[in-house]
Amino acid sequence: MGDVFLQLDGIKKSFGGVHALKGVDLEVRLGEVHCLAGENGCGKSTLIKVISGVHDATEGTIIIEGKKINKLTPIDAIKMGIQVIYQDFAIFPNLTVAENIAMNQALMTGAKRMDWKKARILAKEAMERIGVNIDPDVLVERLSVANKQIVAICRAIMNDAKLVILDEPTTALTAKEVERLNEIIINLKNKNIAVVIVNHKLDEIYQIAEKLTVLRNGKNVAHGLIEEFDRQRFIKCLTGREIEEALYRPEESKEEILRVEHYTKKGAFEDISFNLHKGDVLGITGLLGSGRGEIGDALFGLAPAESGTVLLNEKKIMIKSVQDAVKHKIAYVPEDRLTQGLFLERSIEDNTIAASVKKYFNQFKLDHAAMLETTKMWIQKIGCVASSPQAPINTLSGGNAQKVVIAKWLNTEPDLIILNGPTVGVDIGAKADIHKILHELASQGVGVIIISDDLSEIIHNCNKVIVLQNGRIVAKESSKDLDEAKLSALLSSEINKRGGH
Amino acid sequence: MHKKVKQIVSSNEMIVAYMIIGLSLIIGIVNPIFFGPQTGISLVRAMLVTLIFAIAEMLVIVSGGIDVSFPAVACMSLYATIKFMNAFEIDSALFAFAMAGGIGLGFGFINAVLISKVKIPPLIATLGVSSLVNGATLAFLGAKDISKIPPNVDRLSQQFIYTYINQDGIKYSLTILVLIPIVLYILGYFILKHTMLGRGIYAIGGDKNAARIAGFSITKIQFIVYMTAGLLAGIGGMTYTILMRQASPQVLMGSEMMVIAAVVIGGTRITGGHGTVFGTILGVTLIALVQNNLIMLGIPTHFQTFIVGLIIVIGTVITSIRVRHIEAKAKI
Amino acid sequence: GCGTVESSQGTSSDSNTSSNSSAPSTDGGDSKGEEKDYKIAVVPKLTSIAWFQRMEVGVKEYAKETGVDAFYTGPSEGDGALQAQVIEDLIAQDVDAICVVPFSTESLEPVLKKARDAGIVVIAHEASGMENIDYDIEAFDNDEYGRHFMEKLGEITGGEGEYILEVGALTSQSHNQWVDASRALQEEKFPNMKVYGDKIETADDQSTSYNKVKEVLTANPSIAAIQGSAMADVAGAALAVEELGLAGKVKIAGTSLVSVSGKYVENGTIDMISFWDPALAGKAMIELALKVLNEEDVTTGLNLGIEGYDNLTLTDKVLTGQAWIDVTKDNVNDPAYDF
Amino acid sequence: MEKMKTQIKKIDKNIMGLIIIAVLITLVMGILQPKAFLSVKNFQGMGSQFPEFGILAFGMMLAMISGGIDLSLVGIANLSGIVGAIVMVAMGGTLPAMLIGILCALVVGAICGAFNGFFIGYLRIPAMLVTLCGLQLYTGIGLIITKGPAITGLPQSFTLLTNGTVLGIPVPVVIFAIVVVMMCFLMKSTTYGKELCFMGSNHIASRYAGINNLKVTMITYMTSGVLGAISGILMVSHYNSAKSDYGSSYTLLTLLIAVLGGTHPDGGKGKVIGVTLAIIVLQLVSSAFNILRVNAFIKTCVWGLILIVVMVATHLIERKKVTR
Ligand SMILES: Nc1ncnc2c1ncn2[C@@H]1O[C@H](COP(=O)(O)OP(=O)(O)OP(=O)(O)O)[C@@H](O)[C@H]1O
Ligand SMILES: Nc1ncnc2c1ncn2[C@@H]1O[C@H](COP(=O)(O)OP(=O)(O)OP(=O)(O)O)[C@@H](O)[C@H]1O
Ligand SMILES: [Mg+2]
Ligand SMILES: [Mg+2]
Repeated sequence: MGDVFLQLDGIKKSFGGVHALKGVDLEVRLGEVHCLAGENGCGKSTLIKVISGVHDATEGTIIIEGKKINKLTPIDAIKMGIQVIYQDFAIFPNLTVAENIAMNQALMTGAKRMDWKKARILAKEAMERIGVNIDPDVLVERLSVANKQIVAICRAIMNDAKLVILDEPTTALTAKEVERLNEIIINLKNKNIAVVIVNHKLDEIYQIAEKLTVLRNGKNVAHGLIEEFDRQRFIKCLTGREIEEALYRPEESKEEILRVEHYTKKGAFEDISFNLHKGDVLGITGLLGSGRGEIGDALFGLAPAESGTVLLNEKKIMIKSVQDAVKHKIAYVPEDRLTQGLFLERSIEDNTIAASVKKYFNQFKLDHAAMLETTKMWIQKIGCVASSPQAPINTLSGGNAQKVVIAKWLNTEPDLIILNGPTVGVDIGAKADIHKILHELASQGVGVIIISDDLSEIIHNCNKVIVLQNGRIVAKESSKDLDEAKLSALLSSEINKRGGH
Repeated sequence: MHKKVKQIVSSNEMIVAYMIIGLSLIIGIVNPIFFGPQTGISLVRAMLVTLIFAIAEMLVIVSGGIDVSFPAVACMSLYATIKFMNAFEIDSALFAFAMAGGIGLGFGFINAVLISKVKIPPLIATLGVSSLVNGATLAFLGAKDISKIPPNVDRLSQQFIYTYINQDGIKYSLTILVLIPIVLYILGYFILKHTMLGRGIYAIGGDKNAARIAGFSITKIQFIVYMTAGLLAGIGGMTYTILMRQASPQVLMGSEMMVIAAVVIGGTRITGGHGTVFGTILGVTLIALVQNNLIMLGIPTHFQTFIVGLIIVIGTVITSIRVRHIEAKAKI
Repeated sequence: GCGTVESSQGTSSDSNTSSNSSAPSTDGGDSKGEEKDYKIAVVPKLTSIAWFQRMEVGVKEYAKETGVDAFYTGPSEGDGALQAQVIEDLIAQDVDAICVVPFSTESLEPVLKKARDAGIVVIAHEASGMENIDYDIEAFDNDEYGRHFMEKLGEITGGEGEYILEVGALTSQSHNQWVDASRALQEEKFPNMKVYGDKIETADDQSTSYNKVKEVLTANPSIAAIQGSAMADVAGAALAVEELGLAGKVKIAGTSLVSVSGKYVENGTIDMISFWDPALAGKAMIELALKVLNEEDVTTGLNLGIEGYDNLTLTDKVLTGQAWIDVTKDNVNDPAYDF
Repeated sequence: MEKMKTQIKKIDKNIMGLIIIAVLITLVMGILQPKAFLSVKNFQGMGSQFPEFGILAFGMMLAMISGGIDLSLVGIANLSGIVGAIVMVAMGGTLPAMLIGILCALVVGAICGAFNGFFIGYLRIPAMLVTLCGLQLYTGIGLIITKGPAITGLPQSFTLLTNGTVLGIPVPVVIFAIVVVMMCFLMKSTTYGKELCFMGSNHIASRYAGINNLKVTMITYMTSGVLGAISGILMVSHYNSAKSDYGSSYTLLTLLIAVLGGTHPDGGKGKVIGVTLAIIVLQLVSSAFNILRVNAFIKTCVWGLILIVVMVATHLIERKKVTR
């Protein structure tokens, strides 16, 4: 293995009061494939953004090729040969595929001119390398999530980088595309390029990684060669626990809460049918862009379905808008807590009552005292650690904030609650708390649907699972018959060919 | 290939073009005099200054901002320049443009500092600067119209590159100043399309965060954009002065509305990231056509404010609905 | 008084009576010795145009020369609401008299009523129809002023051909009065001339005037004369005429200032411009206010001791002078008119 | 508890600042021009001026809290004033005629606001664009109705609405006070007020929280329109006439007031009390300038300067807070 390319010592990073990184060390050598692992929200992406100059570390040193770097900017990092595929892609929706792919190269060389011809050629070449073919002149805003991810990958691999970082690059890819990507990674490695890859899927990690660094809660917990980690040790490092979580396996009930039939929205999902009995927790999973989130959005009226029927508690209901959904007592915990779930600058109290303001309007005015009471009640009930109900929500840690988002909906006393990624960026303790709350709800007769790509979460907490690919159901299973490996295979098997390329 | 043709025919630009053609036909049918070279010449002259402001505004809007201070900046630039030149008996067209442009550049710099460094929302920052500059012009430079333009500068208004004489012996002359927007638009097209700076302007308008991560210097690009807008405001102001052969400290105030409307109708998304030079020309043409030919259509004067407003609303709504349509289209 | 009634002849250049130094002459101002310290405000339509800045010059001069606390204050934009607010403030300050050039006469009636109820003397200018004023002072008789343009145009066109009339706004009372009187005279005295189309509205904007005149000349190349009303009308018209190569062929006359249209007068594209001196109008208003405050008689024949306002005619509440000035190629370079 | 204290401190900073400025101006003017500035008459004079643009400023505040802006307020004020005036004149100027005229004006204001709200909330065209177009349209309609000149011939008694006093307090101030109380109630004690703040803070999250953004937007701009109409009625009464271009300089002023009063340009934050104080401060500055006979252009200049300085100061304070 080659020389040390990058060395991080005691990196700390906080956002306002949230400590995302609490002293992380990392060493990356040229020609190695280094896997960065850790649960959702442990700080992997933040660490990557520190390496690529997007975030300034609050403390700690960065040494690149033996030189200590005082201030790293994105363009410096690119010039030093660091290329990144960001988790959120960081591509330009308003520019063409070719431009997006060629942009970094041009910026790195400090080109003044935009060479369209060259950009197209470069884009074509890069796409050929991973065996895809997207029209280079189309605007990226027209692309599906999977194709956007491919554009981001193309952009990173086409340069003569020394370090390529891939932050969860396969969340939207099919098995075949993952294979291609792995080949490319091996290729890079053979060219003595360092590769850092973030991944949640154990199988993929074992396939490709040579070295492993595990983070938990913003700190290193383990590192070493991949051979030193068997699955059990790996999982223990990730979660910090020896024993697996108890499985949620309720008794079968005949009482139906929700029935969805032939639910269809063009371009998102097609012919979706499933039902949910009392006590059930239903899991919906699939790759990024498989339509898993869109089903949640449709059931909540954000982007209504075009056809199909929904029966809630045996009554047929129409969901054409969010207001319809709210009227029928459907609640929705969205995927992106920061932008969709929280009013960041507002208080915990405001965030708790946001979905149920109307309840507090009586005798021609809002009952502020009752609001405060409710908030205090929920803070206690969900075990939220907060200094005061008046504190702005952005002073809370991720887990506590997520609990408030859930409390916001529980305060509306819903009949059906849909949670899209309920524990992303939440630590173990809070995660378990949240899962407990969900199990309780289910046993009280509230319909619970968890949409997630965290396979262990699905297997542990749902008694029924549906797996989506390209907007269609490819498997409906009882989780009794499932384990992570089987589920993972279902996710990226090519049962349903993707259109477009 | 067929796909490309379809794309072009249904593009935003073409929709504006259809509106222009339709409107021209209506005007021409009501008043056949409309169809003649003189219409083109008059229209170009009426659009000339707006074109200069419009490309500046388009630049700013594409970068994700907005600038409502350009009328005030243009007035200050033109007025201060002419006053200065008269006082010191400087008589050079080049100097006039340089000084006016320089003053504009200076205010563009202030805008840039407020927006890029202090992070004031662009609308509010430029509104404040507008008020400041306008008040300062009147308070410290005076309010009197100046018709004494230095001869070499004034002479530009009498230089023509093409003259058409109709059967009645009336001359229609295309002023040489039309070269300014022509050069600006060609330059603008080239820079926006074929330089990294230009692509950077689109990039920061499309996604500031992604642009920062990709390594664009947002501050630098914003400074360039707002300073260019200031520079063009100054040049536009001077052009206006030469065309009207008079320097007044207030004339252009209130023209921002029409310019922004023209840019938006031309397909530039007010949210940033999208917009073309060609579309901007079409947007300006459409508005100029409406503004300057309502008399030919026999529409009473007191209806004109409303009609112009209505056309702008229609244009804006069409553009916005198209954006929604594109967003809702199935992804590939 | 120095008696320069420069009406229809308008050629005598009188450079000896340089108007910006002409303080009220002593015979008109002898009553001022005994007065108490009056505070008199002059409120223009808006302060941001040359016309009213010239008025400010007059007010300042007057204050300096006589020691009366006369001051000039007004809104920076043409907005009836703003002007009313300035007057509200003046009422609160207990001024003795308000001299005002209303931007919009209707919007000022209530607030001027308030002023008069508070015992403040109100003198208006260019607002002959107003109710809540003590007196309105007009520089001249509007009909007479309008007619004198047609006299000139008729003379230089030889009484032949079509002509157009421009007004700043169709709603402007004085502009309409001028062009109507002008047209009436033409029908009577120059039967071979003919007005073309409607009055053209220019919104007091030079480029509007330019564009519209151009449009009309395109549609009808046989236009022989143009009469303008707003300050920018003839300048815009002259620009259009020059550009279309019609200079000399189309005769132009109208209200304007030397600073606006001087160069077109100089090169002959415009044949004559007329105006009254806002500085003198400002002085006349203050002088009249003083007379009212001192309870002097205000009757026909009143002499304010200011050029053009030395033999006023009183009808109703309106005092009319003969204070217009004609500028042609011959006297355009007179420094006295340089504003 | 700690946090609550710091928060109270934070709120008060803006309001304290405004109070200090107001006191300072009064003090300085009290020393420079005691007779002119501190007189009852002067305060009465101020009282008949600020309600017009003050009420407009509340409309601007609402729009800004919602995350938008309303540049069409002056257009709405004039259009509703014109319609109200026409109805009054046509119906003969009796008391019922006046009431119906006022009602019509309010309805027109609400309709214009609904138009804005529809385009902003339903078609999701940026508020700045919609209201800029709206200004042009409403002014244009006003012009079509009046054909240019002012509408006059209003009942003389109607001028009492703004030119009269109650116990020495100018009637407009009374109306203004009622509006302030109603705005306080709207913002503090109604579901709408709460939902408005939510939508302004994060319109995506508010949608995900089941808040009907379209409805909130519609109510916001309709209320804004009604406030515009109230201001329009005041202007009709104040000037005893209606025209399409009264108060054309108020747009910048209302924006300035809203920002000065602590309304956040990105939405979500704004206080009725802050805006009320800002209105008073601006009126004091304006009156002081007039008494000191400061050139009106300097005033335009200073408005712009204040706007920029306030924004820069806020920025600096906020940055200090973050680094701390
Ligand atoms: N600005 C703040 N003021 C007061 N307390 C704060 C502030 N920010 C964070 N805290 C508290 O400090 C603790 C540490 O926050 P941090 O975000 O690091 O938590 P965490 O360990 O990552 O938890 P989680 O896993 O829930 O995200 C939390 O209990 C949080 O409530
Ligand atoms: N810009 C930000 N502002 C505030 N908090 C942030 C910001 N970015 C990240 N965080 C917080 O920092 C923590 C670490 O986030 P990070 O994105 O690095 O996690 P991750 O390990 O990449 O998780 P995942 O596996 O879900 O991608 C989270 O609690 C997150 O909420
Ligand atoms: Mg991550
Ligand atoms: Mg955390």
